[in-house]
Amino acid sequence: MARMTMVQAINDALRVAMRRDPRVVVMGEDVGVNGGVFRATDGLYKEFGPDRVIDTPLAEAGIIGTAIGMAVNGLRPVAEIQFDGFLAPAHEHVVNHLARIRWRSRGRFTAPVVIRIPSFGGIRALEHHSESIEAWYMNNPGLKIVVPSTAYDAKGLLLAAIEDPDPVLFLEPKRLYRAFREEVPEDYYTVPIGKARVAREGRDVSLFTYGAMVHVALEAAEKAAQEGIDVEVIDLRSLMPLDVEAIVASVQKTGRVVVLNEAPRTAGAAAEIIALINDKALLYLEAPVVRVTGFDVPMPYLLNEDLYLPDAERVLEAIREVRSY
Amino acid sequence: MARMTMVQAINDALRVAMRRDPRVVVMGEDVGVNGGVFRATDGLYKEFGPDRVIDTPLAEAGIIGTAIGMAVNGLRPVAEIQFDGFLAPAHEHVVNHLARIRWRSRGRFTAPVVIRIPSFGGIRALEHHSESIEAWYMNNPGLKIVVPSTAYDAKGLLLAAIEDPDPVLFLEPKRLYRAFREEVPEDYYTVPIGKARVAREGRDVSLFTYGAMVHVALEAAEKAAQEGIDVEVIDLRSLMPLDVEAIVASVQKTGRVVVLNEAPRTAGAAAEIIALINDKALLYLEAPVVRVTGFDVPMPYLLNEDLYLPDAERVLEAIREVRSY
Amino acid sequence: MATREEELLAPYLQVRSVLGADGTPVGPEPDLTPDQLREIYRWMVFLRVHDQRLLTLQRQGRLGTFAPFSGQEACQVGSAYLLEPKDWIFPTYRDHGAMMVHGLPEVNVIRYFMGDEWGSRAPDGVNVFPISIPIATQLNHAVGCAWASKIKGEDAVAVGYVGDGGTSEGDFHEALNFASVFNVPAIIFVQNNRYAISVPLHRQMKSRSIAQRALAYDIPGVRVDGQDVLAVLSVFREAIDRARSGGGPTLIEALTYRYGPHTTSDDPKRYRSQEELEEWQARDPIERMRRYLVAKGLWTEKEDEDLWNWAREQVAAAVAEAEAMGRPDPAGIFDYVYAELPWHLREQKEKLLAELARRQGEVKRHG
Amino acid sequence: MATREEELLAPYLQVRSVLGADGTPVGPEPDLTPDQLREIYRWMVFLRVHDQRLLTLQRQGRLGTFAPFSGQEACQVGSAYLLEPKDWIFPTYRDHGAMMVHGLPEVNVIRYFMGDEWGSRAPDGVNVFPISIPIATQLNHAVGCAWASKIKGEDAVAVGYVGDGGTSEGDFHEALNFASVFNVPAIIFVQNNRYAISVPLHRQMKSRSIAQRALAYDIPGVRVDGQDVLAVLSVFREAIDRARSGGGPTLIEALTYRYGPHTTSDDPKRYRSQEELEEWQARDPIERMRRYLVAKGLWTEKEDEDLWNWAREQVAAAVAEAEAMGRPDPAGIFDYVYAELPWHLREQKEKLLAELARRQGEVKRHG
Ligand SMILES: Cc1ncc(C[n+]2csc(CCOP(=O)(O)OP(=O)(O)O)c2C)c(N)n1
Ligand SMILES: Cc1ncc(C[n+]2csc(CCOP(=O)(O)OP(=O)(O)O)c2C)c(N)n1
Ligand SMILES: [Mg+2]
Ligand SMILES: [Mg+2]
Repeated sequence: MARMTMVQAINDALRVAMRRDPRVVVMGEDVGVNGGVFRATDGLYKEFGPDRVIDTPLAEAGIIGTAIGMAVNGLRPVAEIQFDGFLAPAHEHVVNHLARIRWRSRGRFTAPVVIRIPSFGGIRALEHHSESIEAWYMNNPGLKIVVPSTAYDAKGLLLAAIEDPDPVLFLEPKRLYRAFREEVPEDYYTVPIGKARVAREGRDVSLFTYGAMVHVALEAAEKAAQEGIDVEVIDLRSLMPLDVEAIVASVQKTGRVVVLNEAPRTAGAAAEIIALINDKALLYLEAPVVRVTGFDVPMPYLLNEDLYLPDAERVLEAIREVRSY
Repeated sequence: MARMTMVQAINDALRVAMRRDPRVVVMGEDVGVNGGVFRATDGLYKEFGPDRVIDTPLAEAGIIGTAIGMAVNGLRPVAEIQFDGFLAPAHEHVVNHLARIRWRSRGRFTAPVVIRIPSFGGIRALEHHSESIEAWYMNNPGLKIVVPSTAYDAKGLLLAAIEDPDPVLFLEPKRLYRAFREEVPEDYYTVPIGKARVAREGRDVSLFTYGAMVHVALEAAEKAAQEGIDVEVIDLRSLMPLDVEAIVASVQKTGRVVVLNEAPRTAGAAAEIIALINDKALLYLEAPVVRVTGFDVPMPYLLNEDLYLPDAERVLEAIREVRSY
Repeated sequence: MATREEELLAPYLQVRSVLGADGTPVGPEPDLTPDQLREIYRWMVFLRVHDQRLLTLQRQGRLGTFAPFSGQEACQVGSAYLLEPKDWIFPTYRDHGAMMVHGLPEVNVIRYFMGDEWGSRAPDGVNVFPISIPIATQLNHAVGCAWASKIKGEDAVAVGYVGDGGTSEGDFHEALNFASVFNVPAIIFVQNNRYAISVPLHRQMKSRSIAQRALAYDIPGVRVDGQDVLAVLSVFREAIDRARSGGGPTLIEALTYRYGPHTTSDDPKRYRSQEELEEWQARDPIERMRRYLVAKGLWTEKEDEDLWNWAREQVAAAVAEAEAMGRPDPAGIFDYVYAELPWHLREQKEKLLAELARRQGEVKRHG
Repeated sequence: MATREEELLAPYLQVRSVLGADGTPVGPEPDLTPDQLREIYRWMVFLRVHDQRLLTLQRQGRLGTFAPFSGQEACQVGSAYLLEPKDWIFPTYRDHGAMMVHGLPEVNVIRYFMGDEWGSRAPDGVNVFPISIPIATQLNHAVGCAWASKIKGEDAVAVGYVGDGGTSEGDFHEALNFASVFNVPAIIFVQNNRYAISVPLHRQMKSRSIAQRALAYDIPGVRVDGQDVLAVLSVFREAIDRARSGGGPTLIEALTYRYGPHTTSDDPKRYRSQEELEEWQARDPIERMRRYLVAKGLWTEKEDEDLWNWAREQVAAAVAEAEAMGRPDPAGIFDYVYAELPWHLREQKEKLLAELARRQGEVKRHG
């Protein structure tokens, strides 16, 4: 065990995976000599050389497109897209190919590519560096979508993603990269994709969330506890597939639900969770679900970023609302 | 008045708009000499010439990117993307620019581009020619999203889109292009964006849908009527913004809701409508909302297309379910 | 200045040929055995028959939208004939000729155009990637595939197919640039048939050739008569040798023409003339190769008749086989989305199968 | 053959210069008045001071992530100086120099990097498009804008800025191709500063120059010393004249270098050497222009001192103005999403404003 930040845990996962499986290659803009703009790939170039840690030209369609070709021909590419907003140029390869190669070829070809993306807001970056892009892909079958919220999970989920036979979008909450240190095993382990984690048990209100918002949720839950409200925080960890059992079990227990994420409100992941509760557990609800999300505006530049991002106060408001309904 | 198919009504709208406003230009692959692969731009090249009806190179990012530049510099481009699946290469321009130019420049620059796209399934086409792409954009503020279901609306909504100061994704259900003829006024008129249409009044069940599924819904409603169930069919017409008043009013009336669309199930427009009902009208519900959607699979090739697309039978099942709950 | 530049561009404008319009050699003939020459010819005839038959099937409502390649047989055969099984091809919707030459059974092609995903499933060991409908994307896949060969220390080559129109897509540029920077064993093969649906080449680009775009990447670019199978094959031999021996990528532009519509949804009369079509038909790749073989004493009229009959029988048998397969298993639309069915797809699959059973019941009750 | 190719490429490899490394003319001097020459120099000094000051502000936590352009002043000034107000520029995050030369107030730039969208709002009549962070996309916008001028029968020119790394994006290709096919009055200006963050040019492309990529589109491509403001200005004059008179687009590659980090989040020591930096600093564009002016008798040491002081005052005043503006109005994040607020944004805006009022109340109660 070692105490690691999340970005160190990710770096460690990549190293462990590359040592273990010669098919794993890391590719992307500035991932080699520079070790990635967040240093997620630091040291890998030195250890594994330019054939396995590849500084690519500045072309995201080229990165994801060639990664698909590599994966089809037996490699296990872990492609980094430098920031969330820059997956957009590769969107065609993601939705029209990556997600469909197994399906289209009835299993003859597969493209087990992992796309790692520093994602979401909270670091006061320039425009397009703070986006929530999961909704582009949740309605698009064939991809798995994973968002870790702890260093331990980041490593275990990334290793699970790399060994997964299907393509995985691995959205790393960049705001958490250096937010804390945790005990992380130095050897190989996986955290299963598709299983939520109970980040805090509680009886009164279920709070479903993921990524950096897990920590906001926990903060709000602590405050709520002081008001006598016992909040259960569920870290979804995987948005595709969603862990329906964990969601339903918690709704059955509490009957009151807050869904929290930082994407714009309309038609985001939060809407799907509400729809899922409608499908599977509506009768257990004792109040309408409350959505706490970003606003339906582009992520503001940094002076207004705080206005946009849900904070513990806003979440606490929602907890009170759903509790006192 | 003349009897027109939907594609004729669209063609007519373009002609009327171009005659009325010299800033309107039509551009895209095969829209000129060929009149568009569906003939939506037939005759325009002849009437308006190559400077206003532009056959572009085969490059969607180029089409949408240059349309943005044109719009910023005072034109009103109506860009055709040949099929739904081919907006993907232009995704970056849509989400990172088109949707944000007004916002980013605090109103100094605007990009009133209309993107017309023959959309959705039902014509037994090749892969990527039958996609539902609205979910890529509903979580992405700054765009309006319009889907007509009648020839009258197609013309009126398209004219409204062209005069709208904001960018509009205009998703044309290609399956309806020649499915019927209707009376359509030959002169200029608009149908407001953001207002739903009651396609059929009813007391027992509300059915929210859009596009080609409106006709499937109406067919199911007729069948339901024979079983004594009076279904209200609401044609949403605009997915962004949604007509919350029309949705809430109908839910208040019936208390029972089916949401129907042909996109994959998870995190599609249907989920947002359920979430909206949760937000605004949950207490009126007498049963969980039933979602009728496509499956969470890529749109199958043509021999399996019918398995995928909701039909009246499947919708009727849902009506019965929500009614007898 | 313009003339000097033209002179300098000449290598990218000159068109490599082996056969003249009448089939007599005008350039160095590739080193091929008589059996190979005959096999090449046989492939072209087979593809022509296949293509015409599928066009008819489509008109009869037995296929979905179909993209014919008649006129482009020399490109289809010349590009794939020399590949080894370990090599890969990444085709467009108009390259089912090359796909078959590289080992895809004809029945797959027919099932594909009937609308069955199974058609995209190459048999194990056949390195034929599924058709890519999104234009030019497959070039990046080809480059990635070739790159993987290189990284793994293998010498397999990958061919990416694209049309003249497809060269306008950003993917064309990104693929060529990656291929150039990483010096991968990829061949980018442009069938310049002068139209992207209705858009003629001069509206697609202002450059004088597609081959000259190689200059932007400092990689070899060649232009070849795409109606001359031996010429196509010759430039491919060079490109394959170069790729296999570590020499990196090649851009090949073949000048060709599709006789038929873009797809069965298209009406080419709206944008091109009958005369133009006839000019191209006068340089038919099959006829030229036939004359060449006859002149060489390698082919007789009788053999020719037999060949066309054989081809018709082959195609008829494949059509019968494809049609006998019936409808695809409905479960297939769920089973390959992921390696394992997640809960929501399991639910959806069960629901559909129950619905189908119920409906079939209904039908039975009615019948 | 290689020689012929070299000859073909030669015009695309030659670097146009006006000033030698020490500021003495080595090529034809552009036709400029002494006042213009001094103004050009003044701009470069102002930009250097601005840039260094903003870097410091960022280190002090008074700005967000900042992208400095020091070292590239000749490109910034030379590319924008000759433009008329009707002309347009489409900049990257490193072109706020050119943005100011073309009329954007410095206070906008500072507010932009402080993190206020208002900074992207050019004053009415100033045709400076907001900074495009997504690499190379703005080239298509520039081409579309230029194309609109042409369609409207106006003679405004549009300049699209991009870096060496940005030439690898598909947008670069699509923009150049559209510009070429529609012969629009656009200038694509590549500041080749040899790195895309950490990635050196030879990992970005294998071609010998960026200018040679013009060959793929049959448009003029020129290479210029980007540390020589008079050279940059000269090639721009030609390109602007060509564009304005209907002659179509030009691709310009300027060889330049950024002295500082990619952005304030970057550590250039990880990927480039101090020696390399110093080599480039020895050819500093400002110093070269100063020597030229002094040699021409147009400039004195005293004037120089005054200029640097003046620039410092200008920048200090702009910083003060920007900082006095306080936080942006929260309503702004809602009000410009659409021309009119739809119901859901009205609701969200009201909710936020109520929350802010309440929280401010809380704060007051605590205070
Ligand atoms: C990304 C994308 N955009 C548009 C289309 C629609 N489309 C299909 S084929 C075609 C023309 C292709 O022309 P070309 O590349 O010359 O190939 P050809 O059909 O002539 O073989 C177009 C526009 C598509 N399939 N993919
Ligand atoms: C589409 C896209 N991908 C990635 C990035 C992240 N990024 C910002 S600047 C940069 C390097 C740009 O290099 P270059 O084009 O040479 O311009 P320079 O910064 O040297 O001026 C990268 C990769 C981005 N902004 N946009
Ligand atoms: Mg073509
Ligand atoms: Mg650079």
